[in-house]
Amino acid sequence: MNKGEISPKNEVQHDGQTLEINVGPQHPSTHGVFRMNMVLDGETVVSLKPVMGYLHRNHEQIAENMSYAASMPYTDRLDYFNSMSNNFGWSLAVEKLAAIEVPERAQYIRVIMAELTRIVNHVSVIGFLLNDLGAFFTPVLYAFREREKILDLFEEVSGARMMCNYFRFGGIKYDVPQSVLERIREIVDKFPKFLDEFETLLTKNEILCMRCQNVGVLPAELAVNASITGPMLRASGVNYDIRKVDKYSIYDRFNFKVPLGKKGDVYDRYYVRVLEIRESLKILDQALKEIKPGEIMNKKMVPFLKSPRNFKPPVGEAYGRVEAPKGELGFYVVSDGTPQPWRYHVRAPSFINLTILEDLCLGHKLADAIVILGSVDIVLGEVDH
Amino acid sequence: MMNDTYFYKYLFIGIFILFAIVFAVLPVVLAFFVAPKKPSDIKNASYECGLEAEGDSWIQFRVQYYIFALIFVIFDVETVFIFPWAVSFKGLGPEAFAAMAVFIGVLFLGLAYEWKKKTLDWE
Amino acid sequence: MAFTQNVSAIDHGLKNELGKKGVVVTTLNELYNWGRRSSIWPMQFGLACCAIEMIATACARYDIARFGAELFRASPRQSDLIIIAGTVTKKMAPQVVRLYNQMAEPKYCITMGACSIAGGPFIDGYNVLRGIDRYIPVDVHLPGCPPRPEALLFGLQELQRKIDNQEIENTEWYRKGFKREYPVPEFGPHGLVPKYNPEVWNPRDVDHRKERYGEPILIGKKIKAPDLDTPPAPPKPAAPAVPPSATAPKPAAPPPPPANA
Amino acid sequence: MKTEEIKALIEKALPGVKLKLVRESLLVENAADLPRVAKCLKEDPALKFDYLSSVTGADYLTYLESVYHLYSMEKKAGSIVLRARTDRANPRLPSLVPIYRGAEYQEREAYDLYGIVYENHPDMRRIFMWDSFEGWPMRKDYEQEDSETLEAADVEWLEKRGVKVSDADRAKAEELRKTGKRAVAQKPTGSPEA
Repeated sequence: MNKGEISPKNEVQHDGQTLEINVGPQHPSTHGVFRMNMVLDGETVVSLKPVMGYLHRNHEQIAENMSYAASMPYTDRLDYFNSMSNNFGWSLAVEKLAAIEVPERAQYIRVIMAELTRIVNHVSVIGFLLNDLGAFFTPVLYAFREREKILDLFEEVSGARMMCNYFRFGGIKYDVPQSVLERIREIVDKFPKFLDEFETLLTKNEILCMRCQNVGVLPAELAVNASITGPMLRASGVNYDIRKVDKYSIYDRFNFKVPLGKKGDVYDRYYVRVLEIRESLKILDQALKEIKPGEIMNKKMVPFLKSPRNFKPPVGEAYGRVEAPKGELGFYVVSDGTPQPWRYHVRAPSFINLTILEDLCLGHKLADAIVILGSVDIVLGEVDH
Repeated sequence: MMNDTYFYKYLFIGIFILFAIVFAVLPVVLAFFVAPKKPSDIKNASYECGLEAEGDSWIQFRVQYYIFALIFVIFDVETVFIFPWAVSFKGLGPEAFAAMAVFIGVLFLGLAYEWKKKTLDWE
Repeated sequence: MAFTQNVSAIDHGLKNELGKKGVVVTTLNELYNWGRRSSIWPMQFGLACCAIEMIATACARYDIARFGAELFRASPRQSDLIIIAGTVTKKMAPQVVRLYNQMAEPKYCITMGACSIAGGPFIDGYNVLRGIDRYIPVDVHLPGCPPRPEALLFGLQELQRKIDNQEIENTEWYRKGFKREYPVPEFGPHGLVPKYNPEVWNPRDVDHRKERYGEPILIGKKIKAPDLDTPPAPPKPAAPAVPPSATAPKPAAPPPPPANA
Repeated sequence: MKTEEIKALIEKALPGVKLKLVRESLLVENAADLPRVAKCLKEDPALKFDYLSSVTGADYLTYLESVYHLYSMEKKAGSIVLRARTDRANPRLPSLVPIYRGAEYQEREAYDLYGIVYENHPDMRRIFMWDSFEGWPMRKDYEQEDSETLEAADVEWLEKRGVKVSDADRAKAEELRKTGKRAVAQKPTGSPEA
């Protein structure tokens, strides 16, 4: 029974004996506790079975036994690189379920925070991709230097560096003072200089081009059929960005391009992420110009801030999705009128982007398989939710 | 008669080599006596990313690894011979150059043969 | 690792006095501990969100290199400290215990973050181990979710203080018959077998969590399923803040079938 | 495209299919023709729902349900939600992997957490829990183990490895084994003393 008529598994012929190894849960370049059960012939990957579940922390079971607002801090720990985007997804889903409007200023602040996390995520991913390519930790030092600046902003705005728990249903928790907006403006102005420095080091780099071009090519129709989303999909040339398709929140007010790749190999994924940072900077620029003072919380939802347990949305179901830096992050929630949701499901982008990891790695060398996994950009808190 | 300081120079080298050997071997020997030894069967099991290693690692590898190593050794030894000639190149006359040219030519034939037989490209 | 207070055999005042004169007086103990405390090599082993804070600590701004611990060794054979950064799930616990066993003596363990100390926010999960100290001895507990990089540096200093106070005579790894091996748990039908290692950890007699928070939040409260089939009644024009659940009262749901195996 | 129009279009294309409208989603009455409906949604020139966003298992006490969210990447068109229901005792649903490769891991997750077996799925195994795990943990009546009390199996395992077990624990484990019950962390759903 093949895996779908798009790509029957191409058997790699091999003469010597094959070696079965576990690139296992504790490994410097599996980005967390992810295990690949590889069969190698010499150095060529013959078969690759991902094994997950080492960080399955039962987020859905816990969320089904807690009130809606109580699982907001749990969404921070889903994809722990960008907590604001996870909050965005969960608040969108519940606002769709209970038909709650969000005031203007809160929408702008939400977009600003989501785009800042996209920058943090893409910069860190490029750093870790280079880490897998052998440039041990130097690009990560550059990337984390920029990440620290943005984390200081998150800390000042929401109180925590990584786990912001900042969004509420119908708005956001704290207002952003003007001084912080100035500092965001500063960072947005200075970031392109850092990005140029990063690019001159990397984009034309001989080793990066040799090791990443034509490696792990993902054809467009396999990507669509395997529900791949995010930069991986756009690197294969499919123009699908939920900010442009759903136009959720106020993304239709900003004009920004959706960068597309041509071949869908590791180099395209790297370069699409670099271009996406530039687009995010453009969105931030426009948002900072257009933001006006106003209230940040929907009047009807303020009483529920103090007592989240008597927030009882009407019986029904809703599916809110958002363009998280790793792909389409969706929250499917069914409510039965009680303070706890009846069913809470997370559509985790990096979990589904791993479906075709074996197709990408077959026939490549072991070192390339590690680089391909780095380009898929997985975070285990979200893969195992 | 060589003056007797001629051999002193070798004395320095001798002491230096001796010190190098001692400096390298001493920590290993010290560790053998001082380091704590607490063997246990879980500790002695082979490490494979935290899992129990199943399947043995003594497998027949592809022959290409061996051929590549062989080719490397041949041309490495060749360069060993070329070095003294290259160092004293000026002092030797044209006949030394001719002799070395023959030597390098023969080995070049070997390289051309391997190139044509495609043993060099790594599938 | 037993914690033994090691008051230096040399009088402190005398040491300072001689120090001013340029004479360094020390004991073999201090020398031995000084060497080991300033070069603790942690194992490159991150589980979840705390691992990202650990990487941030190893990066330029918080710089763990100032404490001699910046060389993260990938394999347990070359590391003397395992920082368990993140949620230890029941599926991952055997690997963590095997890694701890495979480390060379003398070895230390820091549990970073509320999850590895005692389950953290995910304590009620069916696949979450309530703390790794059920299977291996832990030297420094580092609370926080995730603990800030400075907190990790403080935890490292705390461990260094602990190493300072060790004595060569009665440290464990030099004693003759001392068994330093912790059995690796196995996968059982509903969780790990054994649930904890009685030699290393025993449950408290009083469950403070029940006292403070009452019944844990686990499954077992919902008896009636939402009825999505009947279309929702149109919301009344002057709908209050949240329209009350408008479905017609349904007859009580049939008693659910017996619990599965 | 409103859900009613899509429903009409499918019923025109596949006469034998019975569809029911459940709150803007289409319930496929007879689960067997779920693949046919999905293939029709995917290939129909007017619809072209070629992107399966998410597959979700759900437990409604009297039945298990599998919810599919479909989008069209070509036409950038909004979502259509398919539902398929199966009983709890022997939950079986046709797998959508031959049509949408993206459903592979999500169906394995629904199998692992709810026990819904998807027929002709290429690799029907648990994805999160270990293979020797019994029971379906996300069902509403799953009995979670109480990880504070040692059971007979634990005590015997420990003794085999020479770990001393206090006799209080051993007595408790023995008494638990006599009653044949498991150390359960909380009461299952719907049990009388819930």
